[in-house]
Amino acid sequence: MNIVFLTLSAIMVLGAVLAVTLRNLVHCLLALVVFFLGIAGHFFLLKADFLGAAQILIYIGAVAVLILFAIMLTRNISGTEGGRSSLGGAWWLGVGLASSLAGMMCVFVRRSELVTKLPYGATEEGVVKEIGKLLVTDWVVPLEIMAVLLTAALIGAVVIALEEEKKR
Amino acid sequence: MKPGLPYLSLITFLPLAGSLVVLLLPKTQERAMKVAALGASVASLLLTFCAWTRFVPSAGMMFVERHSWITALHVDYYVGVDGLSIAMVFLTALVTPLAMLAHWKLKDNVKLFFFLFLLLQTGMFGVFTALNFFHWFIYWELGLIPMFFLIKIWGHENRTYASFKFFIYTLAGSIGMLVAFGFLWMATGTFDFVELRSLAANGDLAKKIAVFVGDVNGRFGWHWNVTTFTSVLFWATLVGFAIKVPIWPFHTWLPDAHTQAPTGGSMVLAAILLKMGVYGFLRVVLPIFPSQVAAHVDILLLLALASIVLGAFAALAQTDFKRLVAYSSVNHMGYAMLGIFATAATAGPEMLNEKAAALNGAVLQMFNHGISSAALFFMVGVIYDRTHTRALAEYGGLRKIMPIYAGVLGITMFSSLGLPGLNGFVGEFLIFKGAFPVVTTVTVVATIGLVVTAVFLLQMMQKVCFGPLNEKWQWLPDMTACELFIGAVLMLFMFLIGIYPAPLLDAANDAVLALVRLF
Amino acid sequence: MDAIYQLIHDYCPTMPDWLALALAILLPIAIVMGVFLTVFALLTWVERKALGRIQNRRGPNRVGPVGLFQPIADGLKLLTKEDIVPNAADKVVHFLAPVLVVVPAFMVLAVVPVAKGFIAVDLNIGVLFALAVSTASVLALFMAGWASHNKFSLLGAMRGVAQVVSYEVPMVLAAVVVLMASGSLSSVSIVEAQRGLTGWFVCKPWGLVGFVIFQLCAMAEVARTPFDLPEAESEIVAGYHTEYSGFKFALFQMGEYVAAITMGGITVTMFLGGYLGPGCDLPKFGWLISACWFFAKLGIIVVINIWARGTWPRVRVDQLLGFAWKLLLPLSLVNIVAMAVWHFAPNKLVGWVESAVLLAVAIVALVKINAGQTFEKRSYRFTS
Amino acid sequence: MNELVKQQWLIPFLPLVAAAVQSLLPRKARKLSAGICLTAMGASCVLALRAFVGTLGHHEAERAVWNFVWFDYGTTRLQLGFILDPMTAAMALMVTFVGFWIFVNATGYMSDDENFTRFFCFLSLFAAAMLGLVVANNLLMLFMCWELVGLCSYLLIGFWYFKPSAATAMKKAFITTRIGDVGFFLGILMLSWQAGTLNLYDGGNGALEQAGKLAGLHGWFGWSMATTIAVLLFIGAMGKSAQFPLHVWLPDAMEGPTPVSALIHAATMVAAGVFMVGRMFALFTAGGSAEHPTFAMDMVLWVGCFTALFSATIAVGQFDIKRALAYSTCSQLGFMMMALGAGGLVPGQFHLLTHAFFKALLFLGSGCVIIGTHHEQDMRKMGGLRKYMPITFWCYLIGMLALAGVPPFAGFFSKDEVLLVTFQRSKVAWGLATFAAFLTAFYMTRQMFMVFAGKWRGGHHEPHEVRWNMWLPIAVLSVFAIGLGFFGGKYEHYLGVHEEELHGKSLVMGLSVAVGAAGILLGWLMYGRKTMAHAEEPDPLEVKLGALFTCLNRKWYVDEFYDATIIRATMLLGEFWRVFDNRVIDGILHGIAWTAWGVSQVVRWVGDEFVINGGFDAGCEGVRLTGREFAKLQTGRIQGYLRILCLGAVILLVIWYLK
Amino acid sequence: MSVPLGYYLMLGGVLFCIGLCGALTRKNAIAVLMSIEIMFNAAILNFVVFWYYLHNGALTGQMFALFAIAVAAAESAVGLALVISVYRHYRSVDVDEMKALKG
Repeated sequence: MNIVFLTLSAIMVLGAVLAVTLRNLVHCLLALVVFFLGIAGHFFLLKADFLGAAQILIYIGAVAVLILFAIMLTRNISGTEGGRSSLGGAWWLGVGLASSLAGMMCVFVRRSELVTKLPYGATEEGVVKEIGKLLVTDWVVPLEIMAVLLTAALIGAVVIALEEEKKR
Repeated sequence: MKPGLPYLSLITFLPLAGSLVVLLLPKTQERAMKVAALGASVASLLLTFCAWTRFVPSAGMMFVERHSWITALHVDYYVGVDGLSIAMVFLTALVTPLAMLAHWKLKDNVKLFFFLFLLLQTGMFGVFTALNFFHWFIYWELGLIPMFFLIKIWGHENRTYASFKFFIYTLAGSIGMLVAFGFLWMATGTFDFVELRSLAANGDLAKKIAVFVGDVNGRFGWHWNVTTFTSVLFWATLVGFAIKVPIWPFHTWLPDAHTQAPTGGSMVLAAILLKMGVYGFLRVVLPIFPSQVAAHVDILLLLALASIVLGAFAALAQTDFKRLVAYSSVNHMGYAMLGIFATAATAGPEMLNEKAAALNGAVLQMFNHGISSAALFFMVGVIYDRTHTRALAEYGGLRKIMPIYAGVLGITMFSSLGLPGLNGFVGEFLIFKGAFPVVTTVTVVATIGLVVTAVFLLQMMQKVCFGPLNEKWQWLPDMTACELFIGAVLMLFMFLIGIYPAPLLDAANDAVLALVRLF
Repeated sequence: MDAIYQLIHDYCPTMPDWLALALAILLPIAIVMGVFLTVFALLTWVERKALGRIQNRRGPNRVGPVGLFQPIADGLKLLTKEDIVPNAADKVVHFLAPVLVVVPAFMVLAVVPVAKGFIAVDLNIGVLFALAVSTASVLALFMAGWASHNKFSLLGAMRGVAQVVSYEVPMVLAAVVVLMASGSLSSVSIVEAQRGLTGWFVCKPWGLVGFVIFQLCAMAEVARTPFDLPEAESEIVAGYHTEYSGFKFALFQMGEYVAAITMGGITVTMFLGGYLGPGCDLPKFGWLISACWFFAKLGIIVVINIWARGTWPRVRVDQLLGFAWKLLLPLSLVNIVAMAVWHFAPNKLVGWVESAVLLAVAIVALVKINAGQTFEKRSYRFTS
Repeated sequence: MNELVKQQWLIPFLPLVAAAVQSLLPRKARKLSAGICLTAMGASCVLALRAFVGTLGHHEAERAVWNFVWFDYGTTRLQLGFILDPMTAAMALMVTFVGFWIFVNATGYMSDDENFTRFFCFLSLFAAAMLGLVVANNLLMLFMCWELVGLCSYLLIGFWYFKPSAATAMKKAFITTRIGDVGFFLGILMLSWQAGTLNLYDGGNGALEQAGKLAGLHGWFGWSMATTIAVLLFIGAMGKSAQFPLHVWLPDAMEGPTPVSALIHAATMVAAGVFMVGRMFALFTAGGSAEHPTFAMDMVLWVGCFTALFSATIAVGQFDIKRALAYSTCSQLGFMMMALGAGGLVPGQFHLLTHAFFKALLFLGSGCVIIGTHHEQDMRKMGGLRKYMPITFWCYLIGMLALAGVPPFAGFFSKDEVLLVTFQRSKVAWGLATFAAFLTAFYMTRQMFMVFAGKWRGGHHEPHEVRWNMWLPIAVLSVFAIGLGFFGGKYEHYLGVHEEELHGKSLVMGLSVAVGAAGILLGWLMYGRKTMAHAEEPDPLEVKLGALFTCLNRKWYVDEFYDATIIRATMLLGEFWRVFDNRVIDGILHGIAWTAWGVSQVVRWVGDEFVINGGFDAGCEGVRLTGREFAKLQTGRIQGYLRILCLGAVILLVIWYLK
Repeated sequence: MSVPLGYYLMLGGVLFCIGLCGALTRKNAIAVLMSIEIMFNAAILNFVVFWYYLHNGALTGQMFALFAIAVAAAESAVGLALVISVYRHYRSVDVDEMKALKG
């Protein structure tokens, strides 16, 4: 089974790296979409299929489109945008920091006793029904707050983007 | 009015409410302000009258209200009135509205003036009704601050000097008192006058102080002995009140404060603020430190004597009208103090009636002096408003152009002189009757004061009203209706108490007897 | 997939596990692909025949007996055509766009229960998976439009994205009603929930409204008939696939039509009771009869689409979006409320009457509110 | 008798009410005011008569007392009370009767004065006070009325307040009497302390009834308690009845209108002192007997005798008609006191009564003279008034003869009694007294001749006779001046004091007549034979005596002596204490204030300047600089912040790892 | 099915660092936002991983992930809106130019 895991992770990492390094933003976006698919795949692997579907629906369906819109609205003026601009030292600093952080994380994970832990038995069916019930009973407050948050974000985004229109 | 009505709190805080109303009124409505202020204090006068009619002398503390306030310090809002203070409450309620009325024609910043006046009245009511040192001291200071501003803002030439001297002098005294009561609290754990009195009566107070001093010595390794400690407490409290009374060496603030204070201010200052000092002796010093008072009685008598005789002589040599009247106040207060110290002069019950007479006389003297000094200062104020000078030399023969004024001034002068038939005599007679058997020599010397008082008052009368008319004052108008009303009210009380002082004395008698039995 | 895996093991236990697993995965995919591609080809033929019939002409009848082989002919034609790629185009994105159009379409088929027991993957979040994947097609549209670096294609892509995004929301909400009724996300259990004579959801008041909304959204999703603005020939040539030719164009066409079929399949499973029909429970041939029922209902949906394509005029962009946001969305919300009312009503009849009344009132109110907007007269700026 | 005593309070009350009403009347209600005053006085006179008749009936001295409670203090109560006994009745009758006629005269005398109503108000107030004093059974009430009488004399002396001399006179009168009153007050205190009550007669335990007990106790200076109290009370009497040391105010009191002088400084007020001593006679004599009398009695005797002689000498040298009469009153009072001191209660009181009548007569006469001569008071500017004012002359003559002690007149009987009693007591005093009697006769005749004989030495307009309301009273009084003498004997019986037979009666009587005649003869010799020609002419006596005469005229320089000593001393004391207050006590206060201010300056300069400001400012500067440095970090570039963030995270992880 | 937990955690960590590196180095604001999205997803992956391995029955892990996704979506929406409005103002989305809040 870890073959599937390995391939999926490889695809994901590749997608992430490309998303970060590609010069053409649209290509970065595609790499990002691949990365999102990879994450969704992992969710399915981990038997969290509701989450996987949600991930696809939200990220690929909405966020990717959003980013696309953003690129479209800002891209045609700035021309071809260099992925790795000649930031010089600053660029190396970034990469250096990130890699050192990654290395340290791996070392810690390895040293912590969780590493060899194996998953529990198969999860029973009806996880979605369970989630639904939980959402409405224990987690009803976060749900309501999330509703408020999303509405606020919606209105906020519209107002911010729109505002410029009127001004001009 | 159902009996449960909290009379004293109402009386005390009605002026405060009035002052707030005055504050809220718009600046232009000066007339409304005056009416509001007067209304508040007259209302409290009516309440005082109701309280007086319900007052049962033999019942000890009346109208008692006790609510726990700061439980940590065993401090509670404890208010009550007995024979000693009912007269004073009535005096405050009577004189303050009259003092306000004296300023009916006030023009500059009326709002502040009446606000301060009502605040002052609250302070005064508080002092006479409070029975717990804590909020008594608050009222004591509350009585001080408005007076300072009254002198400072509406005073005459060098008012700054006078107001500062008055304020800091009295404050210094009261700080001594505060410290003393602090120690008392530490020793006994209570601020309550009545409790302290009962402790002192059955000797526990001394024991507790001894215990307290013992463990203080133990803890800090000092070695105070108990008697000096208690006498230090006693002297601190005594000086605090002595300054306020004022007794002879501490009296120099009074003439300055009076000469510079506005008419209403000096009326209230003379009539009531001085009595707070004497009342302090009656309520605090005598009951709580009976043994100390008895021990130091001869020095105290000497001081009282000094106030009488030296006060009178100093008055003799005054050229300023108000300073003269101020010194006369020192003199009269001297009599009251003589009466009080006489009670402490001999222990034991055989002189009971004499001591009771002296103390009754003192209480009566406080009330009478309140009335007559208020009237006298008002009279001075009346001329000062017209002539703007207080030098006696410049006056003369006012009787020709101001007959009514001369008449009222005459009656007031004779009342403060102690002419029988007027209120002054009854008080002085009782004091002398009581003090004579107890401290004969001091009383005989004090009679000199009687003569000298007559001399300087008549001298004043002669310089002001009799003799040739000073042509500068040709046009002086006589007393207006409002001024005459104030004079008439005060004169009414002078005649009333002069002829029939029973109601006042009956009220005070039981409390006085209780106090006298302490010695 | 597990069932097949068991099947394989029973018949040929000797086969190694991984091979069995691979087979279990590949076999259903092959079957599904095969079945639905033939249905696709059939669909193009039927559409052209029906359109001809509507427009009072014969439609393709030269190739094969009644023009049956016309689709094959088209396919061959497109395969052999030259694949032109504009030089300013973004090569990678241009190439990927058609792929991304087809992939979601087929992925959705995985969860459609063709017949009793015949379902590619019985995910217990089946419907959600289908909806999620269908949103992915948006991306493809846009990439196609953007990659061809052509004003018209970009404009078409923009319209397409706006349309798909704004119709997605009412569609999902309409589906919610079905999920509430069936209590589960897996398509098989939804179908099972519609057993009984009048069990089909479409027979319920809220079911009917939900079916209408879902159907309209599906058409918009696939950009057909009244909502085919993205490749409105008269205005913007061919929309986002103007710059495509040859096999990529074929893929686009395949993607669209397969999407139409899959949307029809989902509508059937959710509202028309999937493979349920009078004879579907027979032991031996039950699955065959259920398959027939399924494909019959699918046919009806497809015919409706073609019919709508033939008769309805094209809708303007602002009317399109207004219709979605201002009418369908509120209606679907009210529908959910009606379903709740129906569900908690004391007995069937009361529940029926109440939800029906509620929905009727809602429809009338919404139509009245939007009266002003819906099909008002068009104003020309430049001509008088 | 007992119900009569219950109406006793009415006698003083009526004039009091009249005074109250009059004080409210406006200035121009002259007639009404006079009317009220006179009716009130008349009514109380009738009441006094009724009371007098009431007391006549009983043969031995009957006494009725009515006490009421004034107020309670301590466990006891303070009482006041009224008394009705022969002495009170007689005195009250005399005061009201004489007062009434003086009021009648006053209406004429004050007719042209604009403060007419206020004058009569004061008069009725005075009457009320005097009567209150007379009927009081309680020493406190007596003292209160005593002071009120002093007040009224103050107001009436200073009636013409615009005259500076009147202003000082009124003040002087009040203060001198006040000094006396202090003694009286101390006496009252002592009595109330020792006797427990101030009621004179209270059914057995009144103050006077305890005189015997008091005599037994020890008082001050070795005297018995009764004596000390008596001495103190006598000091009060000295002040009020103008005895030697405190007599200075009486002559100056002449500044007031003449009816006032007549009423107050002749008949009633000055007599109050004598009356009080008479009232308290039991106290004075307690502890001693005729042979060795108590110190108090001796004191009274010698003070009285000396005053009589002393003021008689001064009277001789006076030019002002009223001052002469004033000094004669002084000496007559001296006689009364001497009589009382000698143990003769009855002679003293009887002389008091008779003296009241003829001295009032003389004063009113002088009032008529003054009005007649248009307010001329200096005898040198008068003369020859016999022609112009016959009625006044005859009445004045009767008054003079009575005073001089010529036999048929009242004066002779009463003075004779006095001399007789003094004779019993001590020959020296008797001798001095007879010489004083001689001087009395002399100065009265001097006055008669200077005023009525010779020719008018006054200014241009002639004197005129006064109206009826002026001369009628003196006529009536002159009748009594004659008639009253004969009641001498009965008065003794009336008072119920039985004197034992006195020896040497005929010697004393003869000598007194002789002395009176000699005085008149000498007066005639000096002034009658050759009356003065014009005002400026020196007084014949002055020619004779020279320096001694001026000394007499200037009242033996007693006033100047007092001014120089006592008054200056008090003023100096006052000045000393005023300066003491300003300089010493305020000095101390200012000193404290300055030191406090100084300390605060030092603390401010040292403490704040260096320690706090310096250190604090430096600290602030440092903080500000470091602040500027850190600000540079904030580049605004988000990524910069992110980098720092990660750097921090990495470092933390390293640390966590290494630990 | 027996992939040990450690692998997933390392995977999450690596992805997170890639996102971080992107955020640090990219000049374009939208690129930065994308890399932030990557970091978000790495975190959410961890949630699910922890839930899967340690869940003993409770679905909290999934719930957390669900809510995290929602928040991430909201965040990106607002972020992009901001970028657009900033773009209108600056005419460029270069992160370095947005220095208005310089200290």
